[in-house]
Amino acid sequence: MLRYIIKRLAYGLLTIWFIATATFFAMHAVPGDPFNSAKAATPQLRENLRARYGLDKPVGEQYLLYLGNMLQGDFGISFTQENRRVNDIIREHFPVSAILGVVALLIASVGGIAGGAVAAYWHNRLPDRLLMMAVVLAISIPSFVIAALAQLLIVQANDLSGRSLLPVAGWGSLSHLWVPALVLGLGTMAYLARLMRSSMLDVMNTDYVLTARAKGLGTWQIFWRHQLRNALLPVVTELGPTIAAITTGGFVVELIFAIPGLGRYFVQAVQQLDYTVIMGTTVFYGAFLVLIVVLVDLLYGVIDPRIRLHGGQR
Amino acid sequence: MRKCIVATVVICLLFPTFVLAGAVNAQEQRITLSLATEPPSLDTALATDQISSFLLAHLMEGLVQYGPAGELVPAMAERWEVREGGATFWLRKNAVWSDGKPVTAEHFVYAWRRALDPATASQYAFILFPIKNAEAVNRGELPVEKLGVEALGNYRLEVRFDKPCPYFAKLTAFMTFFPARQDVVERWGRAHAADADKMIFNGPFILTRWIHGARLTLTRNPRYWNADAIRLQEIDLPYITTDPGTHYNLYKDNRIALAPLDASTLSDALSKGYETHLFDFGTLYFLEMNFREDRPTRNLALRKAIQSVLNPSLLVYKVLGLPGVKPAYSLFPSSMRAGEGVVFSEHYPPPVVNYDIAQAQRYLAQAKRELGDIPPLTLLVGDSPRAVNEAEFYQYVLKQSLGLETRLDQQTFKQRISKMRRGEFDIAAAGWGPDFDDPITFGDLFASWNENNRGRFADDDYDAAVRQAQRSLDPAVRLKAFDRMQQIISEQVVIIPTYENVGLYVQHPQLMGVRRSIFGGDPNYRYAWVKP
Amino acid sequence: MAYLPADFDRLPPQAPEAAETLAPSPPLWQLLLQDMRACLAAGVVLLVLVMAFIGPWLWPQDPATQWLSQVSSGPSAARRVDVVSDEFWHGPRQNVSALTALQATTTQVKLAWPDRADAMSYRVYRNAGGVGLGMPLIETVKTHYADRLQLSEQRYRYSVVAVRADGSTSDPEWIEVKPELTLGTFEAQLLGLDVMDGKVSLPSHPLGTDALGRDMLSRILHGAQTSMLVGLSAPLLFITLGAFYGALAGLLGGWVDNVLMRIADFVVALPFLLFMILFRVALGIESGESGLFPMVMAMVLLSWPSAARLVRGQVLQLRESAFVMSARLAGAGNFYLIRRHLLPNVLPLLLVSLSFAIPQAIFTEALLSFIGMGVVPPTPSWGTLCNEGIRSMLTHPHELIIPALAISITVLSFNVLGDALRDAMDVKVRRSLR
Amino acid sequence: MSLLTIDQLSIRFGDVRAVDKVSLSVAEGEVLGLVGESGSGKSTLGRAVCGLESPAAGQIEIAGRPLPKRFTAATFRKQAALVQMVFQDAYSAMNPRMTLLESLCEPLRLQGKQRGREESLALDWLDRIGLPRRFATRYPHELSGGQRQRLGIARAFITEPKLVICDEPVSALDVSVQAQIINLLQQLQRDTGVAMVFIAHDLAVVRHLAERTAVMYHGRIVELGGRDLFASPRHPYTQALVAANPGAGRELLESKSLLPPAAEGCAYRRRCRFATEACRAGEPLLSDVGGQRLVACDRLAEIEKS
Repeated sequence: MLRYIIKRLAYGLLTIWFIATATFFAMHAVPGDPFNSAKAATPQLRENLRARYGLDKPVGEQYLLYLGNMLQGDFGISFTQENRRVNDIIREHFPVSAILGVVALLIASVGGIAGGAVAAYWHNRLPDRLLMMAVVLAISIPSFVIAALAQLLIVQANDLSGRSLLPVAGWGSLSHLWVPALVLGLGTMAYLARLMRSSMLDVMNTDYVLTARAKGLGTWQIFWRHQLRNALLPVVTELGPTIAAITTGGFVVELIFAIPGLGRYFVQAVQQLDYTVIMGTTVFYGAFLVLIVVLVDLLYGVIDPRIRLHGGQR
Repeated sequence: MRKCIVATVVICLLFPTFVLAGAVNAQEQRITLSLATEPPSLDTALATDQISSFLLAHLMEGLVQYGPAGELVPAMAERWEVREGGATFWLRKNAVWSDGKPVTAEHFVYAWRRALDPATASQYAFILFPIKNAEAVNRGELPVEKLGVEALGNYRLEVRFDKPCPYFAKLTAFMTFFPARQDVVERWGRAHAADADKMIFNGPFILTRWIHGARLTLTRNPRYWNADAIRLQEIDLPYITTDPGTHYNLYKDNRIALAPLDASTLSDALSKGYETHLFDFGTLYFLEMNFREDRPTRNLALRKAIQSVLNPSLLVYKVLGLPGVKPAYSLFPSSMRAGEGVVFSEHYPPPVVNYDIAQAQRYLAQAKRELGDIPPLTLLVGDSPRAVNEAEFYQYVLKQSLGLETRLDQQTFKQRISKMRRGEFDIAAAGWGPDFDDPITFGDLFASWNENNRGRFADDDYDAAVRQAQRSLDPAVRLKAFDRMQQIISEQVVIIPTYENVGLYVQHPQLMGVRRSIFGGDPNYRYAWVKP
Repeated sequence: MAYLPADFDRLPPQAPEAAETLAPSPPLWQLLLQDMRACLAAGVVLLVLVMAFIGPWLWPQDPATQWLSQVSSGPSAARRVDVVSDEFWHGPRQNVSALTALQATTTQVKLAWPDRADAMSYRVYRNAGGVGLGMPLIETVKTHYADRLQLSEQRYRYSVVAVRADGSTSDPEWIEVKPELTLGTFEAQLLGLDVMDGKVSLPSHPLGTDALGRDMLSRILHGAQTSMLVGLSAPLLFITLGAFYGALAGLLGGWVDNVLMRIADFVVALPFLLFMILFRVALGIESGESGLFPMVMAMVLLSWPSAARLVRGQVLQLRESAFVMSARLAGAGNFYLIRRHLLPNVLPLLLVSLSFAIPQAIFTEALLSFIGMGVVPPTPSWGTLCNEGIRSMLTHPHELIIPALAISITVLSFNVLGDALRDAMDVKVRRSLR
Repeated sequence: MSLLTIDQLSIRFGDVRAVDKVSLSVAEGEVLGLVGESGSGKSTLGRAVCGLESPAAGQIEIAGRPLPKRFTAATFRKQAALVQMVFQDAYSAMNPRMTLLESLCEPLRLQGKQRGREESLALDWLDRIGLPRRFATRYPHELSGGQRQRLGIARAFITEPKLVICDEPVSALDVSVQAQIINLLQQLQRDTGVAMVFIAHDLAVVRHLAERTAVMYHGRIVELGGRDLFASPRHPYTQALVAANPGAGRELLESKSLLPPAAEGCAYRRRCRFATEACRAGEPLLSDVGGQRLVACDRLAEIEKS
């Protein structure tokens, strides 16, 4: 088991290296240069700036320097916010994205699993039909439209009720969190509901559930003891990609709801060609996702003992 | 790291009512506002953008500042004198920093030297260039000590010029001219002004909280020399977003006291019966022509043809559709003043252009005789929604009226500027806001030596006019020079002015005394208060 | 249980196992036809595709023509309207005794009012049905004003307020005006319309117009072309590419397979949207390009591994399967094996992943266009139409709702079709396992 | 003369010796049974004869020609006329996307036999294996397991090979169906005179079909004999197999049946009730004990004495 973990982690590191390299070269292929602003700096000044950020060195040397710094956990200094380190930027903005993401994931998981279970339980009856219709709708409307409509809805609701039921945008309290998290998690919730439903249907027809039923166990007992746990397995496998989708997909929601997360910061950095922030953020996210995938693998082992055996042999 | 997470979590979970405070609070004299983006830096030497300028206008104070009618009023300097060869500023003795130390002339000398020091790499260094030796210092050819500025004792500042600069006092209201404390700057080094606790203030407010990307809070500075005139206790900025719809929704929700409007939010605001306000930014938008050798736009007939079909009034009234936005016909915005109380356009109205498609087609035929076939023109534009709309309008008009093909090159801000600088365009959509209150801030743009003259227009007559306006202290001579500039610009079709932008906004009815100003940070809440 | 040799002899050698015989299952397309949803979805998909490619001929309005006098208008019929002068107005020849509209067209509404002795200046407001004075148009010292600001055929109430020297204002004097739809002379000239008896014909706009007065129906149709082009070409490309890659890895096996799949794993680990944006920026857009190519390229570069993994897994499984061995024993060559055994077994799976990749690609296009990283105007795409529409969501909801509906319905159909396809294949598999 | 000669064949999967120094021969038209528990290497041996496994050492000769070390598409084609195989899992042995007719014609087409008459021949074979002709256009998943295996048999026999390897062809089927398939195989073998290696763990089936039977344990042949092998097993392992239950070779009812084979000496010694220290010494060789019987047990004489 330990060997397996070590191997996975080593492979993860290799992946992070690849992400860093891809980012570096993608960034250096971008036309233009980050030191342009409306008010022209003199050519000498721009040379000064290039020297300060090491952009005057040959690409190979820049690459090695960049990898070296990254190994020490240093992503450099922002090009546009000249006095801020990229590490600080990530440190400050990532927790926001993370909180939003975790709440979105929670809403999505609870909603999706419950919805899927309900749909499976009343298979092919009204609740199932309705839920599945909602699911298909949720995955067919672009997230930015949903976000904009949700915001509009809050405004209308506040307007009608004459008080502030929910804040329209911003960040800082629990009440700011619910709607953006719901919007962010909606797609995942729909996806999980679908997955859970089919997985539940499969489990419901297995011999052990039928046996349990024959033994006279109650519906709920069967659900908790047998169905849920086993039906959750395929859902857990999807957790990695889901977290990836939620963390990186958050920027539309962050943009529209004015949430100071890392995703929004990234889009902004791209627009301003802030090399160091773009590279730092991408590598950070990449590493984060790789870690999540490894963790999910291990978690899967905990839930399903068969995998643990299998993993140990690898 | 842990501190930040804890802080975020705490704010998130423990104080749900804290942020939900309303837009204004008369009892506590507190207002809540929003920002489009976070300030990249609050270091006066490095700041370049509107947001920083707005914040610094409340946190810091220069030698002079603009009064309610746009006149210059004393600030750190009690009085001043601008001569042909230099200027003298007499500082007030009751001004102190937020830590209680007095503001002295040495702080200005240090700040200006620092801004010009090549190691600082300030992008606004050029605004200090009227000072003697400034350019050489900035190029690294002279040590900073050679800069033509000197502290005579604690309260007198002497400035020497390279050449006469009649508008120098106006310049000193700009943020790059604000004072700086060597001890504070050096203590924090690169982290200076990156956090609320890593800077020091001499303005009416101090920055008490800066949660990056999320929130800034300004609190009244009791040590400000004119603190009695400041009535607001706190300006809270807990919302940062670029989405204009969000700002408006926040206003509607009574979360913020002032919100900008765009075409779509305007009509909603009107249907709600909100009082809408207009503010003339004095910003000019225009299409810049490329005069480089290999460009078809070097041909005058082609430029004339384009000029004759791009009717600004169609753009302004039909496409932009915002009240107050004016079609532009001159290099100088219609409200631009050329001296105390002198509105330039009232003395010298903009040149008249005849918008006529038939005439344009004749020009085009001439251009084709001179150039042969005209390749598709590259139209370099920004990527904001409005810029895209405008660009599509230009493209359509040129195609429809002249059969001229244009290619839209839509670029993010930085890339657009970079392409403009390298001359990779035929026509570029650009805008220019005045840095200080004198037409020369627009006029010298197209001088052959100006780095920002990206079309590389070069004309001896024009250069002569610019020099005259820069050096002469006689208002009449300067007015004439400016008129020559606007005539040349129009005759040569150096740019095609399109519109003068205005800001439309809604403001909380209880919020009083907000000053909108083109220069020195806008909007200005220094003298604002909340009516009970 | 044991049996004796005699047990075998007693049975006839060719006894058909009647009880085990199954009814033949219908082919895939018949299963799909039985599924109502699938039929409907396939119909919609077909309709969208057909409309995307022949729609522009059926509705031949140019999506670029800007009917600037009908900006953001709702559905309208074809009609003839007057052409009026759009020259700058220098005021009335005679003074008026009350607030008067001397001309009320959508080109100009010419207002004049009597001078008031105590007035320093006048503020003119326009109200289009809301509360209060409405939109401030101008503050002027003159006693006339020509309003030209995006006028449409609706009732306006103009109010004029006199501002006194001390800053106080008079009670508003107001007038109601309903301007008549006209075209300015310059605009008529620009559109190249034939003027007969001072009138020109305007075409109909069944879905209204957008913020630049362009026909929504034709924008949607042309946008469908872009969205479908991205939505179809990117998945087709990356699935084909991935399939070849995966097949190569699976067939070659050994260390080649190992290396190839490691590379695929790397690409999978890249955060998709971040890299879409990054590649889109890195590939850049030169002037005049629509931005389709970088987007498709980025999508292909990032999306191929899923198909590669799928195909490789299948190939590995198939390669070891008994029927491939049996064919090998029967003398099948590599090419024959791929053509007759591997491809037919992998293609249906690829078809299913394609039917799910298409809506995903349409979404990605829309999302990127929405944040301004997608196709470049004037090329319309559903994403850019949404992006434009969201700005006027509050005032002209049709500009958002129509393209959003187009996206949703198309994506929905593709999803339903994919589901049905998968279910139908499942049915075949299930039946075989029974 | 013998059609198939296997000489000192060894096959390894990594460290595992799946087949270890096996020598065998099959005469033309002869049916050889190959029995043993799961993992004894009998299937591997069968697959090696078809060229599906590459041997680590030793040689296989069919009709006097040695098999090449590495198989390519060309060698498979050459081999196809000589050897065919009936697979255990009849379902996976059919391409799910080919009709019965296509599946049946495939070997003919690939070998270019009966050009132009492939379909009529295939239809004839449908009759021969007892499937209605109307099934010709059906797909494998529309057939029952028995029907599928009939088809698998037809595919193997249709090109008239000299040797057919039947790799546990009935072990996945219901008992009632098993008998029918066995009968079909026997019938076809008699009709065509093909030689057959019949691999099974079910002794009853083998006893019914095979003229000679080889018993494998841990990659080696421990006993080889004619039809009398089941009546008088001589190797302790064969004895155990027969005693256990002819129908349940898979799980020998032997108290020590779960013990793994020994790494050195006689591999069976841990389970052998006659085992002594002497069995540790060397690997017993297959030796002729008379009556056309070969047994690999060093202590055979002592055991049988007691």
